[in-house]
Amino acid sequence: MFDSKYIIIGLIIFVLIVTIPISYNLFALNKCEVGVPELEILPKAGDKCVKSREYMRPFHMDLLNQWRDDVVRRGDRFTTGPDGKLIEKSLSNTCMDCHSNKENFCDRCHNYASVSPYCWDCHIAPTEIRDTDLAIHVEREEDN
Amino acid sequence: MIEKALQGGKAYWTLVIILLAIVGVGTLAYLKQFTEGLTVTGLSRDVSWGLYIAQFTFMVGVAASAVMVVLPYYIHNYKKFGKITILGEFLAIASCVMCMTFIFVDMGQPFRILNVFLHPSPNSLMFWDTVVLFGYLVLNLLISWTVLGAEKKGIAPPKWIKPIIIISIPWAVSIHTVTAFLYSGLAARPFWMTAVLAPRFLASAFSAGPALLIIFCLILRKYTKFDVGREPIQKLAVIVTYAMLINVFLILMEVFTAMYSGIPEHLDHFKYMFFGMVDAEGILHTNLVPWMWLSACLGVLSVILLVVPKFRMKEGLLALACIFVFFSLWIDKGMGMIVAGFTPNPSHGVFPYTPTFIESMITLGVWGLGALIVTVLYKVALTLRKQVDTNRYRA
Amino acid sequence: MSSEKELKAENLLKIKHTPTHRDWKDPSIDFEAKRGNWCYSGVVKSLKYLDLPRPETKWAPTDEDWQLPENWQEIILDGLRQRLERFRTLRVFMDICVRCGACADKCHFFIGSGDPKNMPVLRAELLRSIYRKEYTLAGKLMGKMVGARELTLPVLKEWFYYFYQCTECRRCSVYCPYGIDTAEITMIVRELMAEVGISIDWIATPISNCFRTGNHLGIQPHGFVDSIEFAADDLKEIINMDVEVPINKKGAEILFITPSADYFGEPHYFTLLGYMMLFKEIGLDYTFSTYASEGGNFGLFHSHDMIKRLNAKTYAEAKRLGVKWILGGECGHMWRVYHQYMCTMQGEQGNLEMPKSPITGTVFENAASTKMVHIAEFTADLIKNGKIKLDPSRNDHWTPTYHDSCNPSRAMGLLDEPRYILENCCNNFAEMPENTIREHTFCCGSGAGLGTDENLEMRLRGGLPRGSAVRYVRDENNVNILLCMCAIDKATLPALCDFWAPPVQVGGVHEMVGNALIMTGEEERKTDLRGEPYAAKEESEDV
Amino acid sequence: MGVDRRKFVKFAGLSALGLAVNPPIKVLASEETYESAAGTSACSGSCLTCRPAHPPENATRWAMVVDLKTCREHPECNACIEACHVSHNVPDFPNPKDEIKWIWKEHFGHAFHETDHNYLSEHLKHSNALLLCNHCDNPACVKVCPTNATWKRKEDGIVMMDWHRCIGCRYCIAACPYGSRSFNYREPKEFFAENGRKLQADFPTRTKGVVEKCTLCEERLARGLWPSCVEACPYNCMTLGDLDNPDDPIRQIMHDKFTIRRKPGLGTQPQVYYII
Amino acid sequence: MTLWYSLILVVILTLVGLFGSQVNGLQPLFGIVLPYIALVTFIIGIIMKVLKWAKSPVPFRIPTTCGQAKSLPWIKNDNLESPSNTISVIGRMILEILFFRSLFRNTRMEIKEGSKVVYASTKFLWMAGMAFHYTFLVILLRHFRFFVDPTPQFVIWIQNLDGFFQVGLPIFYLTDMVFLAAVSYLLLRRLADSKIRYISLAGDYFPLLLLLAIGTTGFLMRHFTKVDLIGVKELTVGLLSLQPVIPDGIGSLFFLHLFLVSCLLAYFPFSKLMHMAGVFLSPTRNLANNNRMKQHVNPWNYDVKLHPYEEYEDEFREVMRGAGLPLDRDPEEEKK
Repeated sequence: MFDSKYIIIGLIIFVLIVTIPISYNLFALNKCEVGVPELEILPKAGDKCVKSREYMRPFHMDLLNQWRDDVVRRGDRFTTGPDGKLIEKSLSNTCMDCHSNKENFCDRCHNYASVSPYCWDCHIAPTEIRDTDLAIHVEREEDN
Repeated sequence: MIEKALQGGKAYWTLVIILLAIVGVGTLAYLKQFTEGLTVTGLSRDVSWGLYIAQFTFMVGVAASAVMVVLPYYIHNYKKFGKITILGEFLAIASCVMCMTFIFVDMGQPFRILNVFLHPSPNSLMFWDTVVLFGYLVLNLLISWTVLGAEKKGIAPPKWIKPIIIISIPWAVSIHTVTAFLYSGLAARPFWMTAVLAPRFLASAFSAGPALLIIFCLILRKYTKFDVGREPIQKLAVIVTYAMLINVFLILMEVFTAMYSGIPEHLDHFKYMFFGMVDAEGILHTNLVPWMWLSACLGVLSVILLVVPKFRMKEGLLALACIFVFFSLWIDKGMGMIVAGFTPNPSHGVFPYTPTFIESMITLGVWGLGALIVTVLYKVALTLRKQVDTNRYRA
Repeated sequence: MSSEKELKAENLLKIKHTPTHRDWKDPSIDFEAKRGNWCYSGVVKSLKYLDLPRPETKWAPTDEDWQLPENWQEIILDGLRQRLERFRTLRVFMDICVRCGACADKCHFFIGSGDPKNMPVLRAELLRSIYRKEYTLAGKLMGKMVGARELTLPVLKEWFYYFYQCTECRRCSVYCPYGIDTAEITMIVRELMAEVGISIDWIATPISNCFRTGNHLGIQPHGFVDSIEFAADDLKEIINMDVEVPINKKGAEILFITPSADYFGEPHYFTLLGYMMLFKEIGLDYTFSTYASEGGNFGLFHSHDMIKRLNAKTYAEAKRLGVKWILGGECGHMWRVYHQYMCTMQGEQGNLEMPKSPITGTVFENAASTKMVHIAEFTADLIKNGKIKLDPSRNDHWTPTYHDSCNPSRAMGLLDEPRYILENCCNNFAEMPENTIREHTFCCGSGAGLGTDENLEMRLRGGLPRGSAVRYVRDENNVNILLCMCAIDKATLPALCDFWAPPVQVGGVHEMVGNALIMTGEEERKTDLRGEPYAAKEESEDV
Repeated sequence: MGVDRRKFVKFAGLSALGLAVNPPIKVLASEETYESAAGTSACSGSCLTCRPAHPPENATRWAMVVDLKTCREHPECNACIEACHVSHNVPDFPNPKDEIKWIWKEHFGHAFHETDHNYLSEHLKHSNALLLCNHCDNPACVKVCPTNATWKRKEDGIVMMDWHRCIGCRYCIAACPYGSRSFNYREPKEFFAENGRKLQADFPTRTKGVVEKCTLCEERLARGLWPSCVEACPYNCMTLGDLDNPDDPIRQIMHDKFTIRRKPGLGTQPQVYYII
Repeated sequence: MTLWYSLILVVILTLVGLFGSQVNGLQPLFGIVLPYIALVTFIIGIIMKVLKWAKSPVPFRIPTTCGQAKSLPWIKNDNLESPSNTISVIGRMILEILFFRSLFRNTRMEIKEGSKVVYASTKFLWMAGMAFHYTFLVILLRHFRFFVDPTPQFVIWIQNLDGFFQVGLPIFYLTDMVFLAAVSYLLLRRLADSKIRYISLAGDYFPLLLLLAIGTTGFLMRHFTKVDLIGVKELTVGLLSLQPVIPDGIGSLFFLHLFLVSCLLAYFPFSKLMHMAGVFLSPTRNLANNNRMKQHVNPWNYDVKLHPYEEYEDEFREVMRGAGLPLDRDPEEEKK
């Protein structure tokens, strides 16, 4: 073999770069348990949700987007839930009513999958409410 | 051809690095604005457009002024403008980019800027302004690059470019007209609500732009071997003269209408500009006064220098006149025009506006970007020209 | 050969650069119809003298049967395997081409002929297809689908046709994102063909001449002496001075080697006169050699072995004569060998010294290992140090442009020295368009052993880009002479210029030096080295 | 809309969403309100007792009448402004240039500039006018918006805003002759956090870099609630109604009283009418 | 024809990936076994190929010089185009590898006005090449959010920058657009330019089509058909921490995407994609142009038949004497 010095160093660098994900996962200091984040068991659990879990997992953002346009641009505020009851199309008022813990519900998955929705730039999460039903001190948290 | 911009001497690279540094400073300042919001500017609820939009307005004029060299060269076949035309087109490209950047930094939600195209609103003149400005940039890029490319190859430009050049001429007029419409259609702002605004914009553009071009030509002659010749500069000087005269004439029209009618809603803005105004607390605000008088004086001086042929023929004095024209109009359009439209506000409140340091740095950064683009493009043009010319001249 | 009638510019200019629908993997070529595009096969005498295989076989490209040895495929494939092991270039270039096509319109032969297989990428594919069949799994399994081909006689004939339509100019390599060098591939394929006895006469005979007599033209020692003396006589008539030229002089400080065409060919000859004047003026202690009377090395166009066989003479002669270092004249491929091959092939030369100009004292550190300096470097150094006086107005009747020869520009990087010399020797120098000079320079279309008459059509086609550039400066700047530093250029460009850009003449850089050189104690000269009267001395108007 | 409203009335009974009503202010002021309302001449339907519990359904042209006469009798009262700004999470930035206001008081002479003169009646001269978005019939802001982030609702004439779409170009601010629009020069949530002000959970804040203004509490109207300001005013100075409906109480008021509008000459057709 | 071969192959692979992963019990094959095989093939394949290249020496120093060489001290050496030392070579290689310097030089030849050969500046291939390679890199880095847990900060920065313009939800990434556009351009260019179409092989279309398929499935997954991201991440992190699992309910599109990526990885070492490694090893670019300065050694240099001066003089002695040339050995002198 010729120019072995350069070529072997080059190949080692190549292998190291390609296997970064593996070594990161195996040796990273802040190694986490492998597996899905556990989602909060809802206090008001039930089958009241507007859509099924299978639909919601991948498509909830589409639904919220749709709701947003319905409400803001078309003034179309209500829909019917699976049990035939009237549901207001509202993230803060409807979804977060059941899924009241943003950290344990939204953030866990979003953080795991590194998704940073900008909903919370404006909308107020129930976790921002403390002590009183109506209003709270909002602590500036990383909204992204 | 752009590779020519990557080969240059020490002076060139020094200039490029200085300009990059300026752009860098502007970028840092913008990052601050980006994280903290437009509160870092001097803008307020009452004066909601300021330096950025004013500079944008001024630069649209500079961009449009390219037509003053394109038209004689391509349509009237005035061959003496051969060397200057490409400089004018490149100046237009840089100005267009500056305009877009000024708009961008003025946005409260820059990430949503594509909404202009995703949710187009043909009622809005801002939508049309975006469209014509973008179109003008594309037209100029296409024309200058094609013509220069053909010249580099030593062949005639392709035939399809001719109609595009012809389109670009009314297009240039349209960008500044639409920009004027941006303001002149607003019932809320009597200062802008004048039919003469678009013509005035064009007149000031056709004097400020070519004045800048003359300054560039003189600088290029001094520091590079590129000489456009005396005659085209004089021709441009005549254009500057007439455009400036028309501009002064139109301003006087405005002053007359406001003064003679005496309608406070029209008059107050002129008062604020030239004499200052008292706010609710009784404090006199004269932010614009020195600037506007300076602008007026420079304007008058420049007219004297330009109108008398003996002065105009002397290139030193011509350069001075051009600098006067440019600064006079820059103050007029780039400071007075927009801010005075907002002061006093529709409720006749006086809330003066002064650009902040951050705002000025961002503005400087955008100017730096424009200067960088001009430098790089002129470098390309000059290098290619030199290659074509040295052959021609040495034989 | 094509008839005179066909070789008209308007006929040659009917070029279509859009390939026909025929798949490139079809190798068939109608040699009869393509006369004027290929070269004749090597003659017995030359092949025999060089101990090349199959010397007695008389075959012509138009023959159906090329009388190859029975195991010719085996020989070639063995040879290919061996070379894959010897040349990383070959190995890498076979594997990494992405067929982006950047090289396609960079080849002068493609520009001039429109023959798609003259695109460098396809020229390489001609070999790569065989490589795929033999050395890649996909090629073995899927064959034509992945661009693999069997090595058949038509393929070999195709090789012969197209690899003798490559002048190894390396222009494609400049644009290739991976630096794939078609010259390298051409050299290997020509070697492989030589192993089964396929060579062309225009290469084999000069090699054999050079091996025997020391120069390509086959000039024997006394002929060499005669021609140098003849040149000295000529020079006396022009400058009215005696010029003494040492030959085979032991103990001289410098051995001077230049292509043999300089002694005989025109316009090379005027360059030789230029050297002789220059050396006399500065009083250089140098010598010519009859044994190493050739700078050029046609071995480069044949095989690595041949390069070495011919090149060995340079150092051997330097050692025998006891010189300190070697000075090389104007030539193209000669310098590719001296610059890129000689020192590696022949090893370090302990007996030679670090080249140092005896006139200016400049040490040529860039030649520290080979101990061989280019005449342009040497002369530029003289001018820079003010050791010679030049009167550029003596070249005012010339408006020169400069043609970078492929090898000094793309294999050596010798670009500014000749320009520096010319700017000091001429007032009217003008450059050709930038995409045709320096590293972008176009080949004369006749290099790499293709400068013969039987393939004149292809030469003229290949010369189109260069001819077009010359015509451009002729029309724009009134250029009337094309200067170059390559013996092959000087031999072939006159025909090219006559065809594409008449009446532009061809000359050498040192011809201009000779014209402009003010010699100590000189008398007024009436004419330049060509016998052309000088331009009127009065202030001529600048055009 | 109508269908929604009916849906909502049923819905509101079922859900706990009635909390959106802002009770404290109302409770404090209720008695006084009753008296002062009774103090005015013939009841025009704009008093608490006469005002129906819910705004009319299927309104096609909302309009507001502001009774400045009554309003200026209580210069210290800012109940409407507070109610509005609390329920919409409008921050009160200290620096006036960052100011955001949906409904505010302005000197009468400024608000009605064209009617100002040196000998204006004393009580007008030193009074303030209550200003808010005029929800013009021919809104200048809508015309200029390059992204349709603000638009006039065909159903009921409200000039609406989509804060998800606004790019913050502030063209609408330049175009509005009434100064009704504010721009978020700063991040509002940061302000709330820094100042310890309470956030209303069922209404979003805005993000920095968007324009905002009064939306006539369209979110409340949809739920069958009067706008915060209307509801909060202890003196019933504000009356909201459907101008297209001849039976709507607002028509009666308009019929009975002389009303003026701000800058009528500009042709924007503002839909806030003032009794002076 | 070659295009059709490649297209059919990609379609077959797509069908295999789409339906194969739905067959009961085959999910571990598509989700675990094939990806591991592909990754190992990729790494080992590249190493083997490079070692094979390395086994051949570089006998001669043959850099292509694209600028003035280092010669006299007062002549400016273009050290990036004609490097004379290692540092300059590294500079040249950086320009070549990171900025595609040689391709940047590209021109387009045209014959105009009868016989004028002219050269148009053409940067489209360079631009598309740069756009393709760099967006591919960014997309790969963005995928780290699926590869490792927790997601490194730099990935989040890249995401934020890439999704700067908030269009769509999930936000459209600029690089996705540019990537698909660049690959499409490279493919269309092969079809539209008759010269390039002529030289194109199945091996040229196949990777482009495969990349297009990979990009499209990724894009579809993000914006249209959607998959369960949590499941996806569970699977990929499992793979890359060597504890593979197959969670339930991941959409089949993901398995297709993964399968196509595996195909690309496995195909890589046996294809022209090896230019990734080859660009480092090209002797016309990675050698210094210091041929006359420094000795370069050819490891297999062997002796050849020469024609030494002695033989030469023997052959030409008479004529040399006749011409008055000095002789090394003169038998007549010796006789005397």
